[in-house]
Amino acid sequence: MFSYCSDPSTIEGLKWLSCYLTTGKHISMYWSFGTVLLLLAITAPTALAFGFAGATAARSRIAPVSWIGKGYTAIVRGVPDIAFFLFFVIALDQLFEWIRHEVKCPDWTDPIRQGNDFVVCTEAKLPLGNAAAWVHDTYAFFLAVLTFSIVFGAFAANVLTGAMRAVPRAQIETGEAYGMTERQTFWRIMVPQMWVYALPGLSNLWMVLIKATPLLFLLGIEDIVYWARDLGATKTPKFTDYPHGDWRMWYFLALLVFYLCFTKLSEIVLDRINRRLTLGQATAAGEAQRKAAA
Amino acid sequence: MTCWDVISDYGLRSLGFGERLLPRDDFTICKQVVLIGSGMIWNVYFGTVALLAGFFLAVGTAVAKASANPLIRKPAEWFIFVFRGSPLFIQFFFAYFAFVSLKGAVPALGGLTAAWLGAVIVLFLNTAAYSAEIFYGALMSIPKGDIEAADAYGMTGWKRFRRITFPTMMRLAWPSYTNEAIFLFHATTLVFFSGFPSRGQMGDALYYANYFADKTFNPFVPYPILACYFIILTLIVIGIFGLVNARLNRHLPQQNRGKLRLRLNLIR
Amino acid sequence: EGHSVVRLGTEGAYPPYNFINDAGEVDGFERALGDELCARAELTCEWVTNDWDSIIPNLVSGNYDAIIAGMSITDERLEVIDFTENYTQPDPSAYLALADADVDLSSAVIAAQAATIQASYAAGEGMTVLEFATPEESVAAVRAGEADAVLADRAYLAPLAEAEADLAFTGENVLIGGGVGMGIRQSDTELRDKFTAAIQSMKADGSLNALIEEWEIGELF
Amino acid sequence: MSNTPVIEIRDLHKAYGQLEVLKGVSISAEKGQVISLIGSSGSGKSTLLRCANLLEDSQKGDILFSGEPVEWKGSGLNRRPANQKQLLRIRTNLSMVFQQFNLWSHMTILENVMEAPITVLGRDKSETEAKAREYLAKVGIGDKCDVYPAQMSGGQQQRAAIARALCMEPEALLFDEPTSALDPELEQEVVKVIKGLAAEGRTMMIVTHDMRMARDISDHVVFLHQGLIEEQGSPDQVFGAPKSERLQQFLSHSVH
Amino acid sequence: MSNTPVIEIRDLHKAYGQLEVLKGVSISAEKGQVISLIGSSGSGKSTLLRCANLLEDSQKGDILFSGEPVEWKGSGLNRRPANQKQLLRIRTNLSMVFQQFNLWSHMTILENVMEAPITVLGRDKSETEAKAREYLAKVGIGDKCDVYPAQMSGGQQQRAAIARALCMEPEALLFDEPTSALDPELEQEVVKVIKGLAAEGRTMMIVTHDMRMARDISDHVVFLHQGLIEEQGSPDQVFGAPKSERLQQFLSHSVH
Ligand SMILES: Nc1ncnc2c1ncn2[C@@H]1O[C@H](COP(=O)(O)OP(=O)(O)OP(=O)(O)O)[C@@H](O)[C@H]1O
Ligand SMILES: Nc1ncnc2c1ncn2[C@@H]1O[C@H](COP(=O)(O)OP(=O)(O)OP(=O)(O)O)[C@@H](O)[C@H]1O
Ligand SMILES: [Mg+2]
Ligand SMILES: [Mg+2]
Repeated sequence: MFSYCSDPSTIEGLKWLSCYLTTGKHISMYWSFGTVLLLLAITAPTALAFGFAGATAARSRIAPVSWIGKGYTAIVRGVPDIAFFLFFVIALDQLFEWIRHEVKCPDWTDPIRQGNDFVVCTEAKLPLGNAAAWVHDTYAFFLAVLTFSIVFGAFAANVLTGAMRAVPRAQIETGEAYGMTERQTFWRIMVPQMWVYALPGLSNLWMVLIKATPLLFLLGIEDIVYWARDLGATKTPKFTDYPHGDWRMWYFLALLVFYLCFTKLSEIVLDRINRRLTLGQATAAGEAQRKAAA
Repeated sequence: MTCWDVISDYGLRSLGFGERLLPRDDFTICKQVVLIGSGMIWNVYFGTVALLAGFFLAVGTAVAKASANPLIRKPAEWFIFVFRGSPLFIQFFFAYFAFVSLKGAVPALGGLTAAWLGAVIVLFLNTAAYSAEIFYGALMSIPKGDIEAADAYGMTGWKRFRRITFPTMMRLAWPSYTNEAIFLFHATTLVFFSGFPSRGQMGDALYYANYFADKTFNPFVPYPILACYFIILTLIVIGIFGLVNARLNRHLPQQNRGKLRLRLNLIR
Repeated sequence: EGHSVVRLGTEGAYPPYNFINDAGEVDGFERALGDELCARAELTCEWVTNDWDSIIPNLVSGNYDAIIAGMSITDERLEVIDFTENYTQPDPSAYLALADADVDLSSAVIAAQAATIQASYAAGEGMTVLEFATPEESVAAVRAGEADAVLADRAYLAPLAEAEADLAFTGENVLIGGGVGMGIRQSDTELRDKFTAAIQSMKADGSLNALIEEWEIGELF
Repeated sequence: MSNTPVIEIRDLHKAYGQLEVLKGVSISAEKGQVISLIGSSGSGKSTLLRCANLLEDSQKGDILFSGEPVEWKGSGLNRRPANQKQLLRIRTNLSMVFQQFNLWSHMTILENVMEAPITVLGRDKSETEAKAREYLAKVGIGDKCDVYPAQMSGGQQQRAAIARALCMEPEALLFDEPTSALDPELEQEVVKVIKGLAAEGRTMMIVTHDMRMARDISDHVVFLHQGLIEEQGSPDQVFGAPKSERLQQFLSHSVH
Repeated sequence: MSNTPVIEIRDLHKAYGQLEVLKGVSISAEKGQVISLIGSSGSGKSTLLRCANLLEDSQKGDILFSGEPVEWKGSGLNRRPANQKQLLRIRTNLSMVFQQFNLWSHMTILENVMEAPITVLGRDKSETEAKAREYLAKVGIGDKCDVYPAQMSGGQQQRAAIARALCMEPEALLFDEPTSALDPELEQEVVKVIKGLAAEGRTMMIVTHDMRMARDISDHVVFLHQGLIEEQGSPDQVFGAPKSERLQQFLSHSVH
């Protein structure tokens, strides 16, 4: 990075550190912070959408739709995220390729499964075999986001279902009494009121989601923990210009600080949202109305 | 080798009983199911102990966080913040590191570096922090009228807490707390995956699933088996928590309760 | 052309075979080898890193076309994938312990990376195995006195033994794995043959031995 | 046509679990009629109104609106309204003021009043706002438009609930103790409003504990006792010459 | 001693944010006295009772119980009771019936009534149960002991709330519209109960909209208007010969 870094063995102290911390590998690590933040930024709304769809489906009058909603929450919520990540992404990827294969190569006669191998026609590969590296990375990232969203969507669905149920019956009933359709009571009364009840659960979920990002490396994304492990491991002079002992401790400490800061920031934002939601309801009395105790 | 033999050989392998060696060839579905199931003993153990112990610490911490006295409130806030704000595996990393150094200084504390004690302590603190935040949130949203009536009748402190605040707090927190319990059981898979070493090839369900995935190179058998076990475990957790929930909500008008029961039936 | 770009999957955390260098690129013995093989086979190659646990499932699923990650050729693996001809000799494993310790290997607590051939070997020998998620942690356990010795590939341990005075090899080397080869999908015989031919040509002109010597991998051909 | 009752209830039965609350009640209200329901606490007055609005499912008996009977499916404890369209049509022509007010807690008072006319009847927004403000002023809380329900006194909430029902301008209105939290002055205001509505030809059923008000405003008074109609008739009959012993006793406590 | 008022409020000020609700109210209630608070909706009656019970912090003025002034710390918007022990002592001697009842929803009615005597006063359990059942029977809901509040009608809930207050057997009681949801018959019952309590020497402050009841039971009537006491005096004075124009107008609507 800096001009004086050309021969690291001759420099010491802060200068050495400045060179060390700006190696290409470290830069990759810094980028991976961005990857994690981007993943969170995309996953959170997507998971919320999945959750909303799941919760809405679960309370549907039409039995099969309701089963799908309930099945989705029950099954996905039942599986530890690690176990899910260890086989689901590959399955998802194969599913997409299989669909493309059916569409793009209808004349293909060879079986898709050849022994252990999963073989689709070249045009069906996702991304195409000769696509640029960034396309592959983006696709992997997209799969990761999708997987995270499916998993956390199930939990969000659970929280939202609970919140919908927590809206006092009397409030919905009144809407019905005024001739609102089910749709109208849902969108005009239930949905605006449920956020107050959902927010604590969703905040908790957001915290858990932040804490789940270290599992990204299982999905083939090089995340901050991957780099911290790698960079912190003992480095012998043979393979690096910057040999050092077992420094994982320091790298993990840095991660700890990052996560704590990010959590703090989240808490501030969530607190603000909460204050806005309870505006005017803060002093509510009775079973329905709640208030942040003074 | 019939499946019965497999069960007697490997059913308690995760605790060190039965066959000394793990299967090396002929990875039948039966073997995978039995051995992964054997590993579930650890997951259940970690989860149950941490959850039960964590509950009490969580209630205490939640109340402390709601305290007006900063000497009580601040430590509770920091405890929740640190354990809720950092990923579990970083907690495992530092805990293991600390336990190893502690063992060097005080040999009597040797058990801490073993998963059965060390990991349980970390999980216990972790779930206590998350649950405390949930309970605190519930504490904050107890209907004003309930507290007011208690105040008006001169109920304070422990009395008001035990009779009015606590039952309502539990009722409000229960759905989220159920989620937390599920998360905790899921988190137990991290113990051997990125936390503590497994000794003598005794490990949890994920350890054995991983073993089979590594031997057969086919993730589509062992991990779904693991998933099934966890779905069953989760349903049991949901079932037990659902019973408690029904009890906590027994005062709600009939039709609402009916709905809840119906839902649980469907999931079961 | 189906193989207009051949994607090579590696782990990137196992020096000297493969690791990420200071610049953040894949480096090591296999990087040099792989680039040379691709040149000889007239293929355009691209490097991909992947977690060790899912490195084979991702190959058979078609996410890359070859594994070149210090993977020993074993019967178990051969049931699922094909290998090219081996490009190293069977790879010895070794025990590393504290330099001043007097370790009785038959009763010792041995640290190893979870789900490796070394871990199951030690378990098979009746030793008490402590399994860690990463090789780094298993070495750290020896430093901390949690384990008496660590069993791992000698090529991985050698630089550590060299760099740290308080660590030293103990006991005999053990031959667990076969030689290392490139893993290829079973349906992809064409690619396997191309790489095997390239490896043979490198063996023949001695350039493979030169690489093995340069990276201190082990025995020469 | 004018002889068809706007609301007609025939032999209605309703039970909560084991507890039989309504044991066969028949009432009919013609256009422009004001019917008062009186009776002691727990006699089933609120339940009757809620059944009339189809908020509670009844187990037996018929409910007719302008001669059109509510269609049912199932029977006994499983009886439900069968026709969603019909249900909606009925409810838009029927507004209710709840005993516990049930204002929507996430909306300001003005929003509470404007909500149903706009979303259900599809009325024009600015027109509705003007009308809502007018009704709120009419019940004396024109200055509380932008306040949330939780920040109002009991009587203010009750008046907001009345304004909300009025703003729907429905054919028929159901009031559950609409003046319980109001002082006599405001009560008179509400009585005036109700009389005005009756003059406009709107039909009303009013649950009340205030015998003076019942006498004042109703065309017909129904005395409910333990789930049955014990006595009914014109106010003069009911209050002036009660026949049943139970009603005599009930009335003996209120002075007029 | 008997001349020291049991509850004395001096120049009390209270505002919600910008809204000044009480602008300097003074009331004193001697032992065995029944004081009625009347006034239009939103005039601050509930707020006054809540301040008297120290549920709301007031910004200025004193509150004394049996001559003992409440100790404050801070001033203005930050004024809070300073002495927790004192607060408790006061509240155990003072029971309140809320306008919205505030029954504990997770307890049955019997449990609601038994709760405070047992946990706060440390009374014997079986004795309290007997007493609780007695009070519940007194207000006419002896058969609803094991029912949860959500399963009761409005009037039943209100009576349960009254029974809960009575079972504490406190020196003084605060009632916020205790008969709003009750029919005239039950109202008479409650009036009887209140008179009995007064005869036992208990002090009471009652917010009510029912002028007949106010006239019937009170020793002293206070008319609150826009946060100030507009007029006060004996029932005969206040109802028979109201001086202020505002009160005359207020009363003109109720017939006696
Ligand atoms: N929590 C609150 N926040 C803001 N304003 C409030 C709050 N509670 C009451 N107010 C306002 O204070 C005023 C007095 O309210 P209060 O409840 O004391 O009236 P009240 O005399 O009891 O009336 P009612 O007879 O209708 O019960 C009202 O204008 C009301 O809007
Ligand atoms: N959700 C419910 N579950 C069970 N019982 C109920 C429920 N709601 C009401 N009840 C019972 O039904 C009976 C009638 O109640 P309802 O509310 O109709 O009485 P009401 O005539 O309106 O009395 P009030 O004048 O006190 O409001 C009461 O005995 C009550 O306990
Ligand atoms: Mg009622
Ligand atoms: Mg009031």
